[in-house]
Amino acid sequence: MPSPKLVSLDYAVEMVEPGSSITISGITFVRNPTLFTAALIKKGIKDLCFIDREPGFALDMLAAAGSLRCIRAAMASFELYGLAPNVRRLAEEGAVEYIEDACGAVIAGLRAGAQGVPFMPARGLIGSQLLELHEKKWGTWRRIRDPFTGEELVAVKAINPDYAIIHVHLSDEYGNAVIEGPRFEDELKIRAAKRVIITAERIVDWEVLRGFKHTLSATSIHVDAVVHAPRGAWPTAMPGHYEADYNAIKDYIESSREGRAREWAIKNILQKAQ
Amino acid sequence: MPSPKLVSLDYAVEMVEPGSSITISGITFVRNPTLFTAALIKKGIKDLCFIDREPGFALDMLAAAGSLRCIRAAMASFELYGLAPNVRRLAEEGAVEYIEDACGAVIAGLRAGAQGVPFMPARGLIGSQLLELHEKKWGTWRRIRDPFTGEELVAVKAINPDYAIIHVHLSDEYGNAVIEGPRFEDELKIRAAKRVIITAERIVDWEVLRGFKHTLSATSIHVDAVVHAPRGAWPTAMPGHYEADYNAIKDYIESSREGRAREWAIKNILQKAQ
Amino acid sequence: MSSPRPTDNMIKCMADLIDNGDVVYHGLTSPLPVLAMVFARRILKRDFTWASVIEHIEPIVEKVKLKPSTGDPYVEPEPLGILTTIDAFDIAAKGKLTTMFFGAAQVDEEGNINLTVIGDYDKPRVKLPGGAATAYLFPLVPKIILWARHEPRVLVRHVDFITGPGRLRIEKGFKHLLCTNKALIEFTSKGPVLRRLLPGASIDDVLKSASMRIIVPDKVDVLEPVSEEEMKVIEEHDPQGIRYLQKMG
Amino acid sequence: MSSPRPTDNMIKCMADLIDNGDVVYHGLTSPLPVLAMVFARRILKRDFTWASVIEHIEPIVEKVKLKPSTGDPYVEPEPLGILTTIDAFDIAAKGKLTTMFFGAAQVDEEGNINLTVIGDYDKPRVKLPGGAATAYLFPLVPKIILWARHEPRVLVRHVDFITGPGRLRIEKGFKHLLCTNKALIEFTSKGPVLRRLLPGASIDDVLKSASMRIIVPDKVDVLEPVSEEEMKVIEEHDPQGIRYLQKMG
Repeated sequence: MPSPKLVSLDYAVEMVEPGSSITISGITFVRNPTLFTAALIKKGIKDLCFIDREPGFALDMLAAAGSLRCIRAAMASFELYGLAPNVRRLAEEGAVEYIEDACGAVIAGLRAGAQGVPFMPARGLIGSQLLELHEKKWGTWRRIRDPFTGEELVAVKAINPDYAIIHVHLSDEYGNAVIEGPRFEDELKIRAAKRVIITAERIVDWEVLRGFKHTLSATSIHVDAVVHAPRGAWPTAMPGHYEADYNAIKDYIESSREGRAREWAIKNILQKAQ
Repeated sequence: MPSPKLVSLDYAVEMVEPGSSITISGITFVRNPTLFTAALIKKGIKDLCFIDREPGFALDMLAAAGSLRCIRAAMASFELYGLAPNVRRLAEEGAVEYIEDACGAVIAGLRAGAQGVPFMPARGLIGSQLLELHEKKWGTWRRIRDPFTGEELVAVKAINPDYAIIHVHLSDEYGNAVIEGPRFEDELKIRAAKRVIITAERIVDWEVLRGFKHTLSATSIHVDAVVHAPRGAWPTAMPGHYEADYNAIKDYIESSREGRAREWAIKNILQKAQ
Repeated sequence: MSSPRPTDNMIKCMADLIDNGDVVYHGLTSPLPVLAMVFARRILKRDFTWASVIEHIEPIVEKVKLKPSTGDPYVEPEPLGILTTIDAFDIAAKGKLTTMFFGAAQVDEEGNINLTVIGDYDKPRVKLPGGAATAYLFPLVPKIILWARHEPRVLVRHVDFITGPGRLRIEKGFKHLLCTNKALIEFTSKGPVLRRLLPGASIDDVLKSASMRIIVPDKVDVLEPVSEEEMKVIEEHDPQGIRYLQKMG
Repeated sequence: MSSPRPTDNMIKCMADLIDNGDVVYHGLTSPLPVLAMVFARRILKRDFTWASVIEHIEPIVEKVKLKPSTGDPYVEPEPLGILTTIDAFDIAAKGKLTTMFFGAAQVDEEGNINLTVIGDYDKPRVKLPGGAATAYLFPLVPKIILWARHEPRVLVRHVDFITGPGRLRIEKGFKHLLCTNKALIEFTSKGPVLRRLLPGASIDDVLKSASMRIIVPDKVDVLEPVSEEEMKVIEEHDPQGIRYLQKMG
């Protein structure tokens, strides 16, 4: 087991290079790495390409802070509060390249990335106008034939983000980590990304993990840095630990209307944690 | 949650049609569905095609009973006791079609089967003479080009066995089931097979599963029948429940030398359980 | 207790489309599907498998409680276990995920839906939240239940952008249904056919409030309005009236 | 306590090939690799990641105890968690599984190995157990440590069947090593090169007991025999002498 990877939040944030591609854990209002994201936008990171299946809160924080060059997602929603407010603004202004993806295709691309193969065949997708855009505009999907039967399928190019930022329930200092409850694609993201930063509610000794009878969501082999981040998903939900704080989310949306979403996040997420 | 699927061992055994393809849980001497296999050979099932990555004990029982038309495996070993004795005999006599596979390719084929796509791209494999055999003799692998970069890869045809027989730690009567400890490819097999029979050490109420914070190895959606089978993996190991019984395994090998392996299995596995 | 509104009748109409043996999945921004699943299980006693974007398989239905997100794990507590979306979509790839709900910003006569953009993709008049699973699941799921507001700009002749291809579904013989706050419509090879009126809606109203041309057959069913007892169950799961934020009336 | 036999020295020789930072995986029928991993961790204090066909990542090394199967979970108790073989092989596909052991029925001058068949595939003289992960991992793992009996019919000029392609590894610049009960041999673009003699073996012996042509460089190292203390550790993990069933002497 090579050397420990437990680092400070500031140290881990410095690992993320401007201009790189990034994916994060969770969906809309569940298990987003909000503390890490707040630290990223405080640093003033720029030109990130963001990719995820159904992101929400933390994506919008990055959008609000002007940190993004492109967004690739199957849906970017604040659900009953409407489209993620800052994402919508950037997309409608044309201030960001917006690549609309499809859930099954994001999963296929992450699977290819995780397995170390350059593409993944997928069913579905044919008939949607998204197929034309992905084939011709973005080069991310391509119609292929099954080499055995000739059946038409879609090949999705492997997705290998430069960074995956994954918030988990517990991790040891080596990155052996456990996610409880819904996993979403986080275990694929951990395997598909070139570098993985784990933020964890709890840092535990090996002894807590031993005897654990299930697969680890991440192992030391996959992980580059571990950050202790209690309440590191607030105001999104951390299943088993805390619920989504919809009042805070509404407050964030209100701040967005006034163009103060970045300040809201730094003040309410980052400064409160310190 | 559709109707319960808990059936008797005899009933489940009758589900398996002669001439079909079959895969089972575990590896060499771990978590084989031996009780079910013993009942299958007692019934006198014929012409099965067996597929697995690193099978051992239960495969050899089927070989001993003359139940097999073909064997496809990356390794069929009794480890320090040598090659699976009855498999070796059949293979050397040419009494069975023997398709030697490779671990990574079996995984790729099961992945395709589980995902509902007709093939899976895989790395590795190129350079081995197995590639020629799979391409030309069996039609199971094919060299392809990545549609995005032109890189040469191997496409492995989807593996969708007619039946997967999976021995698990616990299941409810609907087939919501949990495997503890090593999984091997069993969760893929459950998803790749056309019909799934679960044999379980324990049948539990829903209430035992609730609050369980991890993915289920199988759900009611995947499973066709559930059989209560305490000690259903003996003499192979059931992690957390019982160890491999190497004395019994040696006894089986001894019986094989005398051509009595089938009788040994029926007597020691099936009759003892009843 | 309040009296039922069109939203509540719509929930009942959607619930009735769930059959015994179905494997049902709902996504994000889906308060009506969640309540339809509750209604189908608790009131109609339909025996189906409950799966969702929350990844909780078979939660305790009695404890389901709406929140502003239908991806929130606390909406569907105490599941039997986790069924990942990855796993659910693989089940879909094999045709075993039988029933799925989709909201839509536009639906057209072929049953195509648009969740991507109003206007041109590169110069959007309105950016929509995105199709999520639409493009992937439309060709795979045997029964899709769309839900949308019954308005001319929603029920259109041709969508601005085909996120989910309806025609392909009809060619495959899949069930392709639309619940609005006025009617249940089925997409067929001949076009959208009116199957059921919701309480209070007339055929005339259904036709006039849509840009799409809806076929009216000889026999059109009328939904029995949500009863007091049924309303009690809906309110038990959504005491705050989150369902009305969908603005279906 | 017994005195060390060639098998024990071979274990030490294999252990010394594990470096700090390696991610090491062993398969079935691998008593010598398991003991080499124990030796590397406990005696040589090498800091590597332990993975295996058992799917137990980082077991408590002090508690490792050989059994007739090296796929038996009770061989490597109390792991940190499960790392599936699927996951380990994906790690391999990315070049991050650094070190793997393979036994071989035949090894040839190019470092090709045969685990498939002696004779013709369709009319086997001897059916071998199968290559398992060989064909998949040979092109992927940066350091492979083969182990085999030092005999003319094992160390051959050309294998009967190429289960794992050695030449491809050498072309890629991967480490490709062979531990026998007499020597450590490294496969290079010029052929197999003798790197180390095991205690008691002579260069002459090494060359005469092989059909493959082995290159002898100016400098050949000699392995320090297993010490009493080291032997104590090996025996602690294999009190029954299961390792000797591999018939390496």
